[in-house]
Amino acid sequence: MCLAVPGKILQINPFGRATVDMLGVQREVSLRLVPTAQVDDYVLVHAGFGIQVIDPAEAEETLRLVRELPDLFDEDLAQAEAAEELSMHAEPSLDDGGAA
Amino acid sequence: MCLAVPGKILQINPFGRATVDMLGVQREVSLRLVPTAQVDDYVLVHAGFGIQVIDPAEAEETLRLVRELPDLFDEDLAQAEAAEELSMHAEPSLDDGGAA
Amino acid sequence: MSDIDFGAFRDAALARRLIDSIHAMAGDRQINLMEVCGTHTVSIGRYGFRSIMPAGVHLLSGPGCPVCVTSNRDIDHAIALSRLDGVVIATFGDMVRVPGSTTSLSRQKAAGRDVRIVYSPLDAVELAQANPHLQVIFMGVGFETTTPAIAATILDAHDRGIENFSVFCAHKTTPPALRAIASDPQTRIDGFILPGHVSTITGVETYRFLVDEFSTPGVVTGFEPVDVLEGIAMLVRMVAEGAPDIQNAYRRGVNQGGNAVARQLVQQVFEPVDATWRGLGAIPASGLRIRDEFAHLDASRRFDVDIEPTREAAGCRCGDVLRGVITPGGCPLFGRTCTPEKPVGPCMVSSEGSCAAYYRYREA
Amino acid sequence: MSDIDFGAFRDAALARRLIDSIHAMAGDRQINLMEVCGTHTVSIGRYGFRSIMPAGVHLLSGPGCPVCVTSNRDIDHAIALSRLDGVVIATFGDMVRVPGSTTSLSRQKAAGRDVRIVYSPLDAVELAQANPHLQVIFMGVGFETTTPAIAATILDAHDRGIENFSVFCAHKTTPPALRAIASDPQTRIDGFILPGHVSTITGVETYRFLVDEFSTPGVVTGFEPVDVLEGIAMLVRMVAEGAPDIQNAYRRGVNQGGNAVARQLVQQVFEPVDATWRGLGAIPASGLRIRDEFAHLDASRRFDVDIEPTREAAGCRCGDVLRGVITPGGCPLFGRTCTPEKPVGPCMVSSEGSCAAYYRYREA
Amino acid sequence: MMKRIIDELFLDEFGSPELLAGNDAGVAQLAPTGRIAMSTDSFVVTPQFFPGGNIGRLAVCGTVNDVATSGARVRYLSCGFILEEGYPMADLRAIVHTMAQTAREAGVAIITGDTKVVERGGADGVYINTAGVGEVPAGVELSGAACRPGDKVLVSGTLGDHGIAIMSQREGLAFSTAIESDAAPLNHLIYNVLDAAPHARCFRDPTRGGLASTLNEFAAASGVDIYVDEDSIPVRPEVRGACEMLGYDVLQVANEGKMVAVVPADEADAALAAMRSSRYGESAAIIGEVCEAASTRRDARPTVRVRCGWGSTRVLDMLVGEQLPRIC
Amino acid sequence: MMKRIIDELFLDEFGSPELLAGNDAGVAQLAPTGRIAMSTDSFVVTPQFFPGGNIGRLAVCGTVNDVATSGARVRYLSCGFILEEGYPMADLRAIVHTMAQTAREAGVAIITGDTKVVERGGADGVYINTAGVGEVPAGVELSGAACRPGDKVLVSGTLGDHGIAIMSQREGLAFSTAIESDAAPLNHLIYNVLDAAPHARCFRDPTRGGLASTLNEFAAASGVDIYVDEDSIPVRPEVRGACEMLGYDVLQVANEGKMVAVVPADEADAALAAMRSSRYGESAAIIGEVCEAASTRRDARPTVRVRCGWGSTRVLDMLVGEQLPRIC
Ligand code: SF4
Ligand code: SF4
Ligand SMILES: [Mg+2]
Ligand SMILES: [Mg+2]
Ligand SMILES: [Mg+2]
Ligand SMILES: [Mg+2]
Ligand SMILES: [Mg+2]
Ligand SMILES: [Mg+2]
Ligand SMILES: [Mg+2]
Ligand SMILES: [Mg+2]
Ligand SMILES: [Mg+2]
Ligand SMILES: [Mg+2]
Repeated sequence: MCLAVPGKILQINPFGRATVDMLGVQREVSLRLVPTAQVDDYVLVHAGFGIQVIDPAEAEETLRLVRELPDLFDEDLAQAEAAEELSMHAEPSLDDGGAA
Repeated sequence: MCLAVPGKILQINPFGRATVDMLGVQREVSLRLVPTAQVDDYVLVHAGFGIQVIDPAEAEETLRLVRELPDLFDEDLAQAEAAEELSMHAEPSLDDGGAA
Repeated sequence: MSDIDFGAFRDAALARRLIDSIHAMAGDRQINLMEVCGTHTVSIGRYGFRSIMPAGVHLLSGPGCPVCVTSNRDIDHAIALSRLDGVVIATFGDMVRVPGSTTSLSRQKAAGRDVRIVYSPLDAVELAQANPHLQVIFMGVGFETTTPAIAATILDAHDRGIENFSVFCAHKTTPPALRAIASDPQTRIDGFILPGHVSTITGVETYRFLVDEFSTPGVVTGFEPVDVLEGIAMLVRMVAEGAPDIQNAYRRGVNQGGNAVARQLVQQVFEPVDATWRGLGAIPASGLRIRDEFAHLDASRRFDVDIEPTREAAGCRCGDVLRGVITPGGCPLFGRTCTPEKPVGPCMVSSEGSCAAYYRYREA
Repeated sequence: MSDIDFGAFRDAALARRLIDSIHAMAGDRQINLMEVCGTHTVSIGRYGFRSIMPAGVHLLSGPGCPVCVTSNRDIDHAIALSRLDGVVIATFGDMVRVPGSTTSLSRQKAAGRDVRIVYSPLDAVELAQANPHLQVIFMGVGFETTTPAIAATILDAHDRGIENFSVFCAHKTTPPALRAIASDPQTRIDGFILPGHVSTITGVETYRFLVDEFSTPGVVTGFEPVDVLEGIAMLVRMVAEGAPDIQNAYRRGVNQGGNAVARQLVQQVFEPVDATWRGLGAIPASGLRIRDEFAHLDASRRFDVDIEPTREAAGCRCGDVLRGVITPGGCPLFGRTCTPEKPVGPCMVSSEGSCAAYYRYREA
Repeated sequence: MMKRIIDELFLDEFGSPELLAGNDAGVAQLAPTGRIAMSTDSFVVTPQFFPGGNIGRLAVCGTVNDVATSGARVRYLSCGFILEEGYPMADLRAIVHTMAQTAREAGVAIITGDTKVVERGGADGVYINTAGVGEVPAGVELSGAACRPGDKVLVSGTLGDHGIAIMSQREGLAFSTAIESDAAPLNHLIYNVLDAAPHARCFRDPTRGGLASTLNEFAAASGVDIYVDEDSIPVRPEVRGACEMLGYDVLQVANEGKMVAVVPADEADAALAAMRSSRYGESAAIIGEVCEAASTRRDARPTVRVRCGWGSTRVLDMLVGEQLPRIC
Repeated sequence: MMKRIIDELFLDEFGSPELLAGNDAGVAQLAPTGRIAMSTDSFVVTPQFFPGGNIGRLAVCGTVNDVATSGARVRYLSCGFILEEGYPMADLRAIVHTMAQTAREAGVAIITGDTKVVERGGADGVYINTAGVGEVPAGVELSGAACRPGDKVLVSGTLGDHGIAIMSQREGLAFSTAIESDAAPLNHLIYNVLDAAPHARCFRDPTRGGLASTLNEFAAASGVDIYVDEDSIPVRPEVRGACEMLGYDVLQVANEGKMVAVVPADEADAALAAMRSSRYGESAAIIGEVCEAASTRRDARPTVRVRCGWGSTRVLDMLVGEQLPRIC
């Protein structure tokens, strides 16, 4: 449920609306749910409404945590694994019809 | 104005209507204006209404009068005339724009 | 009841006898005959009779195309009705193409209005019954032949209490128009080919005034080749003999006294009213109005609409054509800016219209 | 304000680090994780994550597709509204294809009803303003993410006095459904992937009861590959460590406290009501109803319609799928009589529906 | 799903190897004359089913006949459907079945196709476009511009049947009659006439606008006048009756299974015999002739005239706009 | 009258001698290879004008591209218009002008045509059908059934441009973007690839249903699996953005100026270079390969899979029904 995409506020319009750019796509969006949003802020846009101002520091922090994970990955091994997964996938273990 | 075609009454229907054959075309027609019309009568049909029962004797009488006219007609002469009429027609005498 | 030999009325040999007799009787005389009825105009065109008349016999077309004589005001009124939400205009075929002041019903249809063509007013009533959420307005045009059918339809809708049907009435009566033409100083008509099916209703004596007041003969006749030619022959004979009379060449379809049942219905539903004819102007008591008793079936009283200001087509000489003052070729627009593809005036629209018939059969 | 590097959340190298870490932590454990949100279901399918999980980590789909959990009764009600003359139903894309008891909005559309797809409820209001002669009914479905937008729209229409707009409300709230699943004896969920955008509104603490009452961990996360994988990694770690908690892997889009402005608007316009969920049955206080103050904007009160008798699709096990009791492949109809081309149940309709996602990504 | 069912229906019914190959274009064999003839028409008739046929038969016959007028051996058709959402599948099946049957009758293969479904109200049920190709035999050079004074005009049968059959189904006009649409593939009739009258000038199917339009097109293209004798034109009595009732000129009414041919005078009898011995040509007739354009006329455009039995003539014009019933 | 004005417009704009001859079929010259390719499509797009083109450009490109996928030299088009009464003549003029321009660009001639005007509400403005023919050079045998394990899959440029450009104009979704439809005639691009990769297996334009449908068609026809690498598929950022906003899979979005080609591995680089040096092929890429069908799978139907950068795979299915925006 609830597809929302980040959009950058290009300009604030009358009636609490704003023009927002979502990866090159512009649309008018209501800021009624994010009254403090400013031009150049990124907001999460859902069904024509901004629902949250995105926090760039938190974004960076999340990425930093992931980047600090050890890199266990071996390219060749991974491909072999993927191929194996694939044939496993042909008879998936969940296919018994029950999850529990 | 007032296209009407002869139609033969095939059957009388409820509500003062009749099924009429007009040269092979059938349609339901109102007899409200010709209440005395009977099956097998020919009626003049206009806009879905019979407007007159056609009198066969009068039809025959009209034809008889015409048939008794002298036959002045000569086939070859007539064709020559027709051709002549045609070229006259190219510059019709009424083309002056006034009838009187 | 024996079958009638209708085919004989198209018999070429009989037609030729009549043509010869017309030539013989006409000699070099200049004779202007006017066919009053648009259906005669079409017949004469389709049978090519103008091409085979004696040089002096001219067949002129009169005010007998109901589409042609309908005033711009009436067309604009119907168009205004068509613009109402939920309204369907039902009418006869040619009516939809006639231009009013600025548009036509068919252009309204192209713009999304609901305009339908019916063969009979009865079909319009059926349309109303099949579509109870729509208001069906039948636009009635036509002369004495048609008005009894409309009267019967109105009575029928009244008796059955049909609530979503009404009639917009633009009907006219023939004799006042004939009188206007006969008395017009600009026209010189030597004889009238009188309308067959109008006479079916009115009877023949209605036209007696042409002889009595204008010393002009008239022949009621039908629409088959033999009928039309016999009517012409009888007129030419009367002109040649100087013995004007009102005669009936269409006895199989026209009783001397007409159809009294039909006239009684018209009487019951309609009352005379002054009417405006395109080309002829206002003629007293030449139109019909639905009586008050049936006012609820009168679309012009039931629906209040704004009608656009009336504008006549600049340069169109339909009026002169309808009065026989000019033939269509005398109109400077004929065949140039005015063609059946893009008619300027109504006479170019209806296939019965003089201008259209002349254009079609290249007779201008 | 500096630009955010959204692209990094799709970075393959980062994703691989997370996948490796999941494998390392999961070992041979059997772990059932349920993604509650349909958008997570779609992401997991599109990124092919099931193909690359450790053999024991099972990703199950929960009741988070609003289209899927809408009851037949509500769909039938919307269909009945669509049959009213002059009514337009506006709704989100997938909603139109969901079958009710006997038909769907899209089949109604094919039969001539006016059903339109909009991106935003604001577009539905604009539609109403552009078509004053039509009644526009917006069918609202969705969870906490969507309801504030609907609330704002209703307030807006109310303030502006728009008379031809109303909302048919089939909205639901997430926590009661989560509780129903967590307490269902037939399901065994080891951790919940919690809905990112619902949490944007509700905040994170709403889910604390999962830990407190069921000792089940949950992670709120976003929808990019790195987001989803990080959520899974955090859950696997908590399962492996036996330390359940509610954590937030989507801090850039979800404040701990959620969006209070949005919740206040919902509060103002809606009140809780018992609601029927497809598959889960009636759940107390799990739906929203428009408050009496705005009754004139509530289509279910404004239009009185006959709703057809409710009939459930025979054999459809959507309910069990939504509760995680079976995966779609466990439904005997899956891929046989039930396909996205001809869906039997709603889970096959929406691209977020578990059955559709499994079919599409061939994961049954 | 609808789309897949429809695709399967087409494969089932049309079943040409070219179509079954399932590529975006059908690849097929033509006699390598190096000259092809190609024609297209869209069919939008309402109602889609009418006495004597349905829109599918029209769609095949119309294009087969148009291609055949060039003298080409008609080989392949393409077929594009535009369907209104909600159109009954049973009706579509019937239409497609008729198309397949008619294509077999004509000896042509439908080798490529397309289907679009538009929203309710975006079409009136179903519209069908067909395009056709055939190879033109060496030496065959037919053209409406090739008519010469002295040539004879033939028509392959009774006029007006199709137009009146359709009209009888129209709301607001309803009448009943035994008249059926004449829709028929006439390519073999043309081949036969070409064998018998190798110097034939041109063929044309008098569809919309009827004989009147076809002859006016010939007259204009060739710069000639054309005369037809009204009494020689075959017309069914019921068609005549319907035309009288509605105020139509039968010479302007549409046909879908008739061919007009212009041939040199000395091949006219052979052409007539070839028509009469062809299927769909039993009532063929010689109806007129080509004349020098009457250059003395003020209005110099080439003209078609009808001669009536009593010696008069009238001009026969093209149909302008739609034929509307004339009542009053 | 409308009809005559339209006829004149077509003659003016299209102006091929075959059309100007005014007969019911256009007669034209083909290289006498004896093999022709034929295809047809109807175009019913709403709106008729959109960023980057109009329905007329689609109508020419669509059929040119379909015919060209057979390897045929595309020569001739037919063109059938269905117009809604009251459609603005200025719009029609613009569309017809675009068609003429596009046909010139593609090097094809429109040699026969048809126009039908339907009642108001009988069409959504204008629908256009085109059918096309071309001659297939000797030895060229392309087919979607010819893909072999090891073959490479190429696409001629960025995906999704057309579908998103259209979507941006739809009522109820209105958004704005710089994306334009990619509609383009690709016949010369195909000729170039065929010159460079003479053993090319097949071409197909990924129109409705996008790359997903095209590859699934190839897989099914050839009985093979196909793998594509998600990261190698060219997609404009704005198109990606619009797809995220609307919940679309860009691989299912329609294109009107892109070509998918399958070629033997050893000709793949040459084919890529040929695409890149062609007009409309600058962003071409090798995006995947053909594999043996994985017969061990329970569900044995040939399958298309997407490989993601982190090593996972997912199945890429055909689009079912219409793509609907997904919001919640
Ligand atoms: S030719 Fe046209 S403009 Fe002239 S009188 Fe006739 S209808 Fe009027
Ligand atoms: S596969 Fe179809 S029938 Fe079975 S549970 Fe899913 S939606 Fe219901
Ligand atoms: Mg109206
Ligand atoms: Mg409705
Ligand atoms: Mg054609
Ligand atoms: Mg044709
Ligand atoms: Mg033709
Ligand atoms: Mg196609
Ligand atoms: Mg095609
Ligand atoms: Mg195509
Ligand atoms: Mg294609
Ligand atoms: Mg045509």
